[in-house]
Amino acid sequence: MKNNAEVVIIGGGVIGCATAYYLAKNGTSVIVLEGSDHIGNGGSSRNGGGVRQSGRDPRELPLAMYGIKNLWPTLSEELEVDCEYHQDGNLRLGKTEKHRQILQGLADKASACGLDVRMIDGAEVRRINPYLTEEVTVASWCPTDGHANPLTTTLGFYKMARRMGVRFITEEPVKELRMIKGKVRQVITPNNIYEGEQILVAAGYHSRDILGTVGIDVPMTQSLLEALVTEAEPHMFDQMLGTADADFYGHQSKHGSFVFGGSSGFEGCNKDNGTPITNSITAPAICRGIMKYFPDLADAKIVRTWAGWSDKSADGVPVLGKVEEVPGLVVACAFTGHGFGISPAVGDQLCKLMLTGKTDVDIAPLHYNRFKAKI
Amino acid sequence: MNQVNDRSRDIGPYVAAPDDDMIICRCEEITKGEIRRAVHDGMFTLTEIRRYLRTGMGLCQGQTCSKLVKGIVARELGVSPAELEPVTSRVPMRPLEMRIFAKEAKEGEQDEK
Amino acid sequence: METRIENHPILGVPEKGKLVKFFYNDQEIEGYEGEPIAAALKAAGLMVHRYTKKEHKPRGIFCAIGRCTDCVMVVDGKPNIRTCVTPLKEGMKVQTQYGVSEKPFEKQ
Amino acid sequence: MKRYDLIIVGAGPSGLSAAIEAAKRGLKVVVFDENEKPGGQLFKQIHKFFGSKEHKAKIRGFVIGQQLLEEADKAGVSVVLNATVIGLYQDKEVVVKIEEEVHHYKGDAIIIATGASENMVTFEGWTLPGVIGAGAAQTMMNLDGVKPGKKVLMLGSGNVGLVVSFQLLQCGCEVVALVDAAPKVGGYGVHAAKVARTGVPFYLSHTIVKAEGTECVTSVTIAEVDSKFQFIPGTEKHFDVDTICVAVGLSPMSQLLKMAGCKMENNPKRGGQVPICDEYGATSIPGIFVAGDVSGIEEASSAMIEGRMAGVTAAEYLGYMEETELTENLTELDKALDGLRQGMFAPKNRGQNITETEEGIPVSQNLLKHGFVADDEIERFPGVTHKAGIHPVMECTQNIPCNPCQDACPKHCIKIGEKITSLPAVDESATCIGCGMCVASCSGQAIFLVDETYEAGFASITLPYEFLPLPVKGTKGKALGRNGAAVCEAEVIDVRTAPAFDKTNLLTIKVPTAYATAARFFKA
Repeated sequence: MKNNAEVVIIGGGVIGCATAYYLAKNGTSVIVLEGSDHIGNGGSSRNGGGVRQSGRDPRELPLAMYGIKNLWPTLSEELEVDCEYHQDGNLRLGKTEKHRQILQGLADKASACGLDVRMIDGAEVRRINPYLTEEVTVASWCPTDGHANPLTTTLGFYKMARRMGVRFITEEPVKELRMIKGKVRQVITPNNIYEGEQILVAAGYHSRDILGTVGIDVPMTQSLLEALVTEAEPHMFDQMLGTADADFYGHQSKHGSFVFGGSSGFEGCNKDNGTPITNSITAPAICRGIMKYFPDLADAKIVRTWAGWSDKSADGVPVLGKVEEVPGLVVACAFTGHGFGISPAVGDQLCKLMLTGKTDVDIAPLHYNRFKAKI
Repeated sequence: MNQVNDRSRDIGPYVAAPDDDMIICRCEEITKGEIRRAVHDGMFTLTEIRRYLRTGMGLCQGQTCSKLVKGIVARELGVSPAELEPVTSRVPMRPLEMRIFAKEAKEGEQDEK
Repeated sequence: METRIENHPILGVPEKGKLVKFFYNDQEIEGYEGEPIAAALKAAGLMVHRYTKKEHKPRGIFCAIGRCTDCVMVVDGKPNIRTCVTPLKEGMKVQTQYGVSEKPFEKQ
Repeated sequence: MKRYDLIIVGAGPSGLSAAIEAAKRGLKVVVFDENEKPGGQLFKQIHKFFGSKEHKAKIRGFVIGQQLLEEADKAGVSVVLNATVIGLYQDKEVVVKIEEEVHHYKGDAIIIATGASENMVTFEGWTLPGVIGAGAAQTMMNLDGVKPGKKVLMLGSGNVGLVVSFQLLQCGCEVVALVDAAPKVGGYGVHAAKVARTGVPFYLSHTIVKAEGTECVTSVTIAEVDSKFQFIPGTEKHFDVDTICVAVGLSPMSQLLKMAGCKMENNPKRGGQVPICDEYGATSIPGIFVAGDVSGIEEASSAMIEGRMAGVTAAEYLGYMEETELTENLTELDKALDGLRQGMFAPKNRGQNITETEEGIPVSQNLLKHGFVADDEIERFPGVTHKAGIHPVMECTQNIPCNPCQDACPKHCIKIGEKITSLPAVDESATCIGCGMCVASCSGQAIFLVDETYEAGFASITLPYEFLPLPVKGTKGKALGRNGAAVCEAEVIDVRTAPAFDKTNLLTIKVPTAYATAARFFKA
């Protein structure tokens, strides 16, 4: 079988699948190589499903806004799968004066970029979501935020890309990139060599090792994040939720289950056995976090907990774009746990970047060479 | 290359079958036809099937249907069921109320009788 | 109740708790304290525990050991209670579950 | 964190056996079980077990459960019930839900003995209330004292399907048919024969087309299948039933091991997804062991031995026992386990088509196709002899590991020999006194006392009877043949019950001499 394509994408997550989809839609030949057994096996399948603009760093906010305006509303139709996209707003909750200050700071930054985010009081919070405890006294409210199903969205991009002729190969971990006459050209796996005119590295934390083979480094760490899901419950609310303290985040899915992520405080140094394995103290901590805001959910039964690695960038925003010093190389990694919401926009813009050299959204602040010593 | 890894492998067209409306995943009410179509949509692993359709993601977490789903996917792919890796097992092994999961017994109080 | 085993050739007369009253929907029925709710319902000849969310199909006891979760009902207001492993208590309110609610679908 | 030498998950036959062995060696042992009652499936097993003395043969399953519990208690094992292990984390940390809290425990060693879960098959209407697993039927009738249904169709002719069918009959249900898609009965012939002789028809090479009913099962249609398991049109049969019981095998419940990161394999011979482990249960993670069905589907007798193996292995692993002592223990246990894994149903023979017994006698084909040995086949087996006066007739026609009958006879009329799978034979030199101990001791209910010269024109037949109501002396009725069809008039001339018979009553009936070799059951 032919191992050449115009674009070889390393990483079959939501970024790789989305980019493959938009490229194929534009008639480009694509091969996607996925190191694990499954498509969308990293953070793509292990996130809270937030499709948020609020709370984002101004450097990546334009991508989020672009996606919510142009791509998310029609994505289910386009991918012929129910992405379960809901645009019912995001509440970021607070209980104390300190929380209020954190929320105000985030809201001010977002407003400066033209996003509709406003501060609301406890009474208004409960008008929007009557299940929240009286202890919630303040929140930031972004009515155009929402959430979607990361599993069906990722696999939807995959399905459509595959249908349009993109070759996907799983259990094909990339060992090395190889330069040919001054351009990155070959992708080497244990048993095969693939060739592309352009190569996109979108392999989460593994990107670091892969990029290292052509002398590029992206400063990032790996963090093991955990989430849980409840049984289906009667419908309660449609907003995406978060807190100033980052106790938990999540939403109620279309299915009725609540999907919540949270933290024990040890995410940066959790032990694992080589697979993203849950830690015994985290789920109880997430439960306690949720119950501090939703006492009514105390009887909801947890049916599953899971963990996933996030590729945490040194400065909290992704690394995105062409690597000019290595012609043919494009990078999209270090999404820091909030890549899902912007994934359609990233795919769409990377496609344009690779085909035309230009993007609609300014992604220059996300360039790989931005990392400089502090002194 | 493992047969399941080449996602462009030709597994033939999806052909409707008379028992396509048979419920396989009892909790989430997923039918055999939905599972078969998902395989043709490229969901070649049990994990992908589960994420795409929610089979085995309901209250019982696949206690009843996992072997059945495996058989259907294997037949559709033309591989032996043994070639398909089962899905990951997750805590908690039984549905567990949030208030109980949240309440960790204090050291010293946990001596059972 | 003819579905109860009065005497068994090997096990003898089943040991049972106190005979108590409980509610099945609006109907008051009897069962033995401490036996699984599902056993009390079965003894009363009640087969349907719930109707499914998507197709509104009836379900009842299937595995009887708490694994399959098919026998769940709304018990004392809480949905998704596995009746086959939940002991019966006096005065318990056991309701048919429609989807995940005790309200029939037309009222949801 | 609270720490134990050994944490065992599952208080079934293997878990309890492991706990006993380990605690006896001085380990601090705790056993967690999610159920309200300990013993796993043992408390639903009301039949007498097979094997030999060391395997607790001829003791009923639930009694073995009680014995294990007493032994565990005496050894100082702490058994915590209603304790659901929700996860097995890194560093051998076990998280358990007990009452309204979760508890974290560490085990220096862990034995997972979680058993198995039931397989299912799909057919139209399989989600209707009234379609239940065989385990559900056992739970309802043997633990909760509730009949699973009035009229039941059983799908599955393995030992579970056969044993549960018999249990259904015992608690007063009607079993309308026993159905299996396979062309041959899967379980022990003796289990099949005791069901067939009560009149339950066997439909091999048949399976369920559909369960009918709107709110719950009201009837069922079955049909014959060809060698590719496709329905043969025109072979449909219809039964009015309220319950369909499914007994189509078990799968190891190995999720905790997978979660813990033990290396797993898909092994159809062991029933599915199982941990890769050595013969004594050590998994790929040092200190985590397995025992019983979770490491491969067998049955309770072998699970108990595997449990003991894992228990002593864990004891040695933690330094409570010298290696030499371990080797001695394991050698003995190996021998016991090997004894159980012999005969036609041995794991190594699964899927094999065995046509002859170890003695070179052709296997009864009728038994495999219809659940009973045909009248013209029975005479070729060594347990079936004719002589004047009372004597045992042993309709034991397959090599299974079982020998209680040999020891039961005070006069040594029955010979099996060293190899416990050999078919029992009659020692012509010994004289039967008609005590009936052999009849009561036979776990397969396959021994009858026959006196062809009971009185002029009449023979007496003493048969095992485990049903209620127990007929009284003088009751008149029909004698049924091995196929469950009435063969002649019969009268009960004696009813014997004794503690030594352990609830197997001995019914002696009088039938015309011509039917001495055919009559094997009594219906009033």
